[in-house]
Amino acid sequence: MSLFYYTFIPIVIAFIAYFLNKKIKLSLAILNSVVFAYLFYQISRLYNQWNIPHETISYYMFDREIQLIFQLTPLSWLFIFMTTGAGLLIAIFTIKSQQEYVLRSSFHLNFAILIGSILGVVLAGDFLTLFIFWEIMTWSSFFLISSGEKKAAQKASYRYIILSTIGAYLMVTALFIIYNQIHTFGYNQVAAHLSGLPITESIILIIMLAIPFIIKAGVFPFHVWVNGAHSNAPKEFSPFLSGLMLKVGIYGVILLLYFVPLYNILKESVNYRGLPIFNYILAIFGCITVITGTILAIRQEDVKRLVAFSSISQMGYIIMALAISTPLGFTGGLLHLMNHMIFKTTIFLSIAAVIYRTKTTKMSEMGGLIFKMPVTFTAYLIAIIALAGIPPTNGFISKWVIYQALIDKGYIFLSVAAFFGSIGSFMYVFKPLSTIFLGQLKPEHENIKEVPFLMQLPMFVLMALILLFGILPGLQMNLINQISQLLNIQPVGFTLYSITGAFGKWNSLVIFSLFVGGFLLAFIIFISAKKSKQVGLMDTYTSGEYMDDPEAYHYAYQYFRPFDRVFDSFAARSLTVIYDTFAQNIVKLGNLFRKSIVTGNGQTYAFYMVLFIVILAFAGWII
Amino acid sequence: MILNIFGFLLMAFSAMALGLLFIGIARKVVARVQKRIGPPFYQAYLDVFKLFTKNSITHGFIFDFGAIMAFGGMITTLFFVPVGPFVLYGMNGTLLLVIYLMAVAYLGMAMATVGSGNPLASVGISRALTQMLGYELPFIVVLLTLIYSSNTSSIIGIVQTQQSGFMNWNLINIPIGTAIAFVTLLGLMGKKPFDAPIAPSEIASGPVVEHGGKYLAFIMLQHAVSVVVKTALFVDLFLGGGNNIFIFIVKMLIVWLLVTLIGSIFPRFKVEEGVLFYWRWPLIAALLQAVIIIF
Amino acid sequence: MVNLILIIALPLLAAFLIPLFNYINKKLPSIVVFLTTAINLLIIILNYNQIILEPVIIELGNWQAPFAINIYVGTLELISITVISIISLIIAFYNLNHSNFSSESKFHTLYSIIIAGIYGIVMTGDIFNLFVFIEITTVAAYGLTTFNKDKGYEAAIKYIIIGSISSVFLLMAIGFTYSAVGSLNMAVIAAASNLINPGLVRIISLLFFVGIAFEAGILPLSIWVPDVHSIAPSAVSSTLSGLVFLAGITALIKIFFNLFADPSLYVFLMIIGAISLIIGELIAYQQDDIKRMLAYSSIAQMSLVLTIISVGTKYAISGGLFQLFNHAILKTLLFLTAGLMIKYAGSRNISDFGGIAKKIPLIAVGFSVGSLGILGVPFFNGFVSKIMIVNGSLNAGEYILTFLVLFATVIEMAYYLKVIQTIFFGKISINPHKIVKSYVPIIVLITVVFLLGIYPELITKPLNQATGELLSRSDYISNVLGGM
Amino acid sequence: MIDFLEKWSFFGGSVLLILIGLYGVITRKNLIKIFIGLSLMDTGINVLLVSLGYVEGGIAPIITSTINNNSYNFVDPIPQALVLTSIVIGVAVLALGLGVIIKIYEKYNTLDISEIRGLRW
Repeated sequence: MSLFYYTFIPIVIAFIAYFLNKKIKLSLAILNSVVFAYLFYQISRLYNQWNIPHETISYYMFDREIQLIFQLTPLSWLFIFMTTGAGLLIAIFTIKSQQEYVLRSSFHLNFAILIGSILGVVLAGDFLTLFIFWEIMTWSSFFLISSGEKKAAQKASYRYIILSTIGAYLMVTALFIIYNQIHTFGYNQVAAHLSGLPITESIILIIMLAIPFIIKAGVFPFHVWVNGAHSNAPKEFSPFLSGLMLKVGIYGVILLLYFVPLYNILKESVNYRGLPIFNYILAIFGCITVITGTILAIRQEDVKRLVAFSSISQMGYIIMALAISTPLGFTGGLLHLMNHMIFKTTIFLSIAAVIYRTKTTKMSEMGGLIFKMPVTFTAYLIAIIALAGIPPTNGFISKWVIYQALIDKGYIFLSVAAFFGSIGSFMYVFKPLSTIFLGQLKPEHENIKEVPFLMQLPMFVLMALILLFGILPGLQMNLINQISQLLNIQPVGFTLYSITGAFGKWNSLVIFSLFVGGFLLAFIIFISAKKSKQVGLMDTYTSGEYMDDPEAYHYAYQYFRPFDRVFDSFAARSLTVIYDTFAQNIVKLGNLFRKSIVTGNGQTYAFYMVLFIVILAFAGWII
Repeated sequence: MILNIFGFLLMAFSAMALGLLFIGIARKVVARVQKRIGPPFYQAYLDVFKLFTKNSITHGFIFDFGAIMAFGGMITTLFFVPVGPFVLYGMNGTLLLVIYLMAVAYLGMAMATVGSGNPLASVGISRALTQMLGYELPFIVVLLTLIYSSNTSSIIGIVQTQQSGFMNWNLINIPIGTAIAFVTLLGLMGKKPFDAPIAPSEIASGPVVEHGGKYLAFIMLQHAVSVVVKTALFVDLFLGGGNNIFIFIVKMLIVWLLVTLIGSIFPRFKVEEGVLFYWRWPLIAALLQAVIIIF
Repeated sequence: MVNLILIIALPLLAAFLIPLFNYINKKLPSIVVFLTTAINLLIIILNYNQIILEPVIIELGNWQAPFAINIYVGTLELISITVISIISLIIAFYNLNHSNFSSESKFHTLYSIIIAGIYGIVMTGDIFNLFVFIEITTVAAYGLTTFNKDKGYEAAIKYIIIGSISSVFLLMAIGFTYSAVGSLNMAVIAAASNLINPGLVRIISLLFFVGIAFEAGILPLSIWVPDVHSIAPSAVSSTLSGLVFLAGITALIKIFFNLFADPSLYVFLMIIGAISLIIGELIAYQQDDIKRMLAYSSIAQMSLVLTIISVGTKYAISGGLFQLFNHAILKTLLFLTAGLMIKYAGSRNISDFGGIAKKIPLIAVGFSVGSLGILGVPFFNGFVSKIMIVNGSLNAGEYILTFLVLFATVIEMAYYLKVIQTIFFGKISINPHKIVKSYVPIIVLITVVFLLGIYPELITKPLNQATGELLSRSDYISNVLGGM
Repeated sequence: MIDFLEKWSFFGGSVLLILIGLYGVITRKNLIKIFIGLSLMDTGINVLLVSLGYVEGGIAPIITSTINNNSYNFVDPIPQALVLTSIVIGVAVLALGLGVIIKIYEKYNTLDISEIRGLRW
C-alpha cells in the first residue's frame, strides 16, 4: 500500500462513515477500531522496509509545481506505529465508554482525521507537507478538545488553537523566507541552506521553525494550553492528547535538532560545555518545564488537570534529554517518549474508566474505589509506578538513561531539576491513588461496578507493555539504534535486557529476579504468620470518637496543603494570567475602536470621509 | 544458583537481625539521654516475635499487599548495597537504582496505610512525601557530585576509590557534601527534627496508626532493614566502606548513634519548615560544592 | 462566440421585464432572474477557452477604440465574471425558495440591476462608464437595503449620504482625467499617463481611490458596510459582500495598475489597507450580531486584499486576487448560512445559536466550512491563498506586512471559532422559530470551496496569466488600441 | 488677469459650491438640509465638469447644414454628455433619498440625523 494512502484512508473513511451514520445505524467506534487495526497491521509489516521509495504528489501553487513528498524512515515508523497503536486502543475503549456521549459521531470523525493527519505529519518528506498535515492535526484536535462535556472545554480549546496558530504562522513565515531563497521545502535542502546562512539569521529562522513544535510539546513558556486542554477534552481523548499529540511536537523537535542537524549548524557559535547555546537554552526550558509541571501538578484538585501537569513535566524530561544532543541523551529521550506514551495513556485511560463510572473528576468527590474497580486500580498503580520511575518498570529505564546522559556531561542544574521532577512525581501520583482508589468509599458509589471488558482490554494491553519493556528494553533499543544510524548518532550498546550507560550498565533481568526474590521472601513470611481478620474501613482508630460519616473520614481535599503553602505565591504569578491579560488588552483596544469609531451617526461617517480625504491630500503632498 | 539463594536468605535475615539490634541500642541510648533506664537492647527482637504471635486485623487486600511491598522492596534494595564485603549484586550504576528502589518500599507502605482508611495515616503519608521532596534534593546533589568526581555510579566503584586510606575518604575529600548528606540522612530516617510524618503526639503515629500484629511486625522489620541499608549506604559513600565486616558494622553503628543522639535532643520541625530548611542551606551549599567540583 | 455584451444586457433587460412577468405569475420573477444568471454562466463558459487565449475587446456601435465605449475582457476580468456568474446563479437559486418578501418583483428587479452593474464595473473599459455602473449598482443596493422594514431606512440613508459624497469625488477624478488626457478610454489614459504631470496623476489616483474604495470595503469610506450588510436580506448581503466588493476591488486594481501605474502610491494603499485590516478585525471580534460580524470581517478581508495587491509584485498580486475570489465564494456561503440560522433561531445574536448544529446540521457545516476557508485551513480554498499571500509578501521583503496579516488572521480566528463553538458545542437553547431548508446552494458552495482547495490550479493558472497581463501595461494598451 | 479670472472663476466657483455642500452635509443635523448639501455638491461637480470642457469662444457642438466641418471652434461635447448622465443619476439618488427620508420620519418621528442611531457599534 502506498504511503500516501495511510494518511488518507482514515480521513476518507471517517467522512463517509460520518455521513452514512444517520442512514445506516453503524457504530463509528467499531468502524474506527477496524480501520485502525487494519492500518496497524499494515504498518507493522512495514518494519525494516526503510528503502521504500519516496512518493510525491505535485501541487500547483504559485507559478510552479510543488512536490509533496512522503517518505518512510525508522523515526517516522516509530511514530506511525505508536499513533495507530494508541488510536486502536482508544477506539476500542470508546466502543463502550461513549454510550451516553452526545457528540459521539463528531468525536469519531475528528479522531480519525487526527490519526490520518498525524500519520501525514510524520510521513512527510518536506516542510510544506509537514505544515499542511500539521494544520489539519491542530484543527481536528481543536474540535476534539472543544467537544468536551464541560463548559470550560471551549475556553481551553480556544487557548490551544490561538497558541498553535501563532506557532504555525511563525513556522510558515520561516518556511517561506527559506522557500524564496531556495525554491524548495525538502528537509535536506532546507538543512543545507540553513547551515550556509549567517549564524544569527539561521538561528532566528530555526527558532521560528521550532516554536510550533515546542508549543505542541507543551514546553515551558508555551505550556499554558496543556492543562486546560487535557482536563476539559473528552475523557477518551485526553489519553491520546497526552500520549501522542505532545509527542508529535517532540517529533518536530527531533527533526530540527537531528535531521536538520542543528548541532552542526550551531557548533561554531557560542557554546556551554560543548553544547551550542541554543540547545542549552532549550534544555533549560525543558528543566523549567519539569519544575513548573511538577509543582503545579501537586497543587491540583482535579485529577485530569493533575495528570495534565504531570504530562508537562514529563515532556520537560524528553526535551531536556534530546536537547543535550549526546547519543545517550537521544536514546533516553526516545525511550522516555515511548514509555511516557505507554504509561500516560494507561493513566488517562484508567482515569477515564473512573470518570465513566463516577461522572466526576474532582478527587475529593471519590474514594475507596479499589474494591469496586480492581482492574482499573491495578492499571493505575502499575502506570504510576512507571511514571514515578520505580524499577522494574519501563519508566525507570528511560529515566536512568536520561540521568546518565545528564550526569555524563555534568549538567548539574538539569540533573537536579530532573530529580526534583522525579521525586515530585511521587507526590502527585500518590494523591489520586490515595484519594480516588484508597480511603473511604463514598455512600453514593456503593453500587459502582468495574468497567466493561472492552474498556479493560486496552488497559490490560498497556499494563503488559509497561512490564514487558521494563524487563526487555532491548526491544525498544533495537528500533532506537536504527533511528540513531539514520541520524548519524553513535548507537548506544545494548542487549535484549541491558543497556550500557555512561557510568554503568543497566541489567533488567537481574533486577527483576532480585525483585521477585525480595517479594517472594516477604510473601512467605507474611503467609507463614497468623491469618488476620478482615474488618471494614470504618472500623479504625478514631481517638475514641464515634464516626459514622465516611465522607468526613476521608482525607482528600488539599492533600499537600503544607507544600502548597510554600508555592502559593509562585502559582499566583502564572503565565496564563500574563497571556490572558495580553489578549484582554487587545480586546479592550478593539472595544475602544468600536465605541469611538462606529458611532452610528451618519454625519460622523461623512465627517470621516472628509477627514480621510484631507489626510490623503496631505500625505500625497508630502511624498 | 543454590549458593545464590542461600546468600540471599542469609543476607536478608542477618540484615533484619542487625537492624533490630540497632533499633534496640538506639532505644537504650535515647533512654539514657533522657535519664531513663530504658528497655534492654534486645527488646526489639522481643517486640517482633510478640507481634507475630498476636492476632491481627486487616482492612482489605491492599493493606496486605502494601505490607508485602514495603518489606519486599526494602529487602530488594538491600541486595544492591554493599554491607562490608557482602554484596549480592554489585552491578554498575547501582547508586541511582538504590535511591529509586527505596521508593518501592515507601510506596508500598503508603498504599497499605492509606488503604486502611484512617485519615491520620493519610496525613502522615502526605507529610512524609512532602518532606521527602525536601531532603532528597540536597542528597541527590551530593550524590551527583560524588558520581561525577569518582566517575562511576556504582557503589562498589565509589568504595574502591576510597580504599587506599583514611585520607581518601569522601569525608575528607568533600567534607561539606558529607555534612549535607548527614543532615539529609536524618530526614531519610525520619529522625527527630524531621519526624513530622509520624509525630505521635499529633497524628497518633501517622502511617502506622492502623498497624497491629503481624503488620506492625512487618513495618518494624522493614524499618530495621532500612536502618541497615541507609547507614550502610552512608558508610559506603563517605566513610570508605570496608572489607572487614566488623569495622564496617562499627562505622555503621557510629553513624547510627550520631543520628540517634541528634534525634533525641532536637524538637520537631513543622513539615513545610523542614522542606524549606533543606532547600535553604543544604541545597545551596550542595549546589555550590557541585559547581566547584565539576568545573 | 457569443457577444459578451449580452451578459450585461440580459440582466438589465430582465430587470425591466420582471414587473410584466409579475402580472402573469408571482413566482415567475425569481425564475426569470435564475434563468438570466444561468444563461450568463453559459455564455461565459462558451467563451472561456477563447478569452483565456487572448483578451476580447468589444467595441460598442462598431466605433474604433478611442472614440466609443468598449468592453475589455482579459484574464482577470474573465475570472471575475466567472466567479460572479457562478455566485449570482447560486444566490438566484437560493432566492427561488427564500425570497418571501411582500414586494417580490421589486426585489428581483433590483437584484437583476445590481448584477448587471457588477458585470459592468468589471468589464468596462471606459472610466465614465465605470462611474455609471457603480452608480447603477449603488442605487440598486440603496433600494435593496430598504427591504428590511425595521432598520433598513436608517442603514439606507447613511449609505446614500456616503455614496453621494464619494460619487462626487469619483466624478471629479473623471473630470480631471478627461481634462488632462482628453479621452475617457482606459487604454488611452494609460498610454498618456506618462505624459501627465505626476502630481496631477497622484491627485487623480487618490480621488479615484476615494470614489471607488467606498464600494470596495476599505474602512474609513466603507463604514456603512456593517449597517447595510447586517440589515439587508441575506441574499443581498451576500451579493454586496461577495460580488460588489469583488467588483470594487477589481476596478481599483484596474485604476492603479492599468491606468496609472505609480508605484509611489502603492505604499499609501498598503498603509490604508493595513490599518483598515487591523481595525476591521478588532471590531469584528466585538460583535454579537452574526451578520455585523461577517460584515466587519468582509471589510478586513477586502483591506487584506488591497494591502497585499499593493505590494505590487507578481506573487503578491496573484495571492491577493485568489484571496479576493475565495472571499467572494466564502462570504456568500457564510451570509447565506448565517441568514438561515437567523431565520431558524429567530435571533441575530451568536449567543442564541447554542447547539444549532444538531437541528440543522448541513447549514451549520456550511457555516463552518466558510469560516474555516477564510481562516485558511488546509484543503479549504483559503489555505492556498493564504500561503500565496504569505509567500508574496515575504518575497517582496515586506516582513511587517506579513506579521500584520498573520496577526489579523489570529484575531479573525478568535471570532469565527467563537461562532463555530457555539453552534456545534454550545448548550442547546433553540426553540425553532421557523423551519429552514436549503440544500443545493450550500452543497454547491461547499463543493466549490473544496474543489479550489484541493485543485488550486483551476484558478492559480489563470491567475498567473492575469497577473502577467496586469503587470504589462503596454500589452493592455496595444490590445485595446491596436497598433496606435 | 481677466483671462485668468475668467478661466478660474468656473473652476473656483464650482469647487466652492462643492465645499459649501460638504460643509452643509457635515454640520447640519436635519436630513433635508443634508440632502440640500448633497445636491449642492452635485451641482458643483456638474459645473466643474462642464467648465473643464469649455473652450474659449467656442460654440455648441451641433453639426448643422451650415456648420459641417471641423474648422469651427467647438466646445468639447463629451463633458456635457457626462453632465447630463450625472444629473440624471443625481436626481435618481436624490429622489430615492427623499423617499427614504419620508419613511424615516414616519418611523422615528424626527429628521435629526444624530438621533437616528439604531445601528451602531
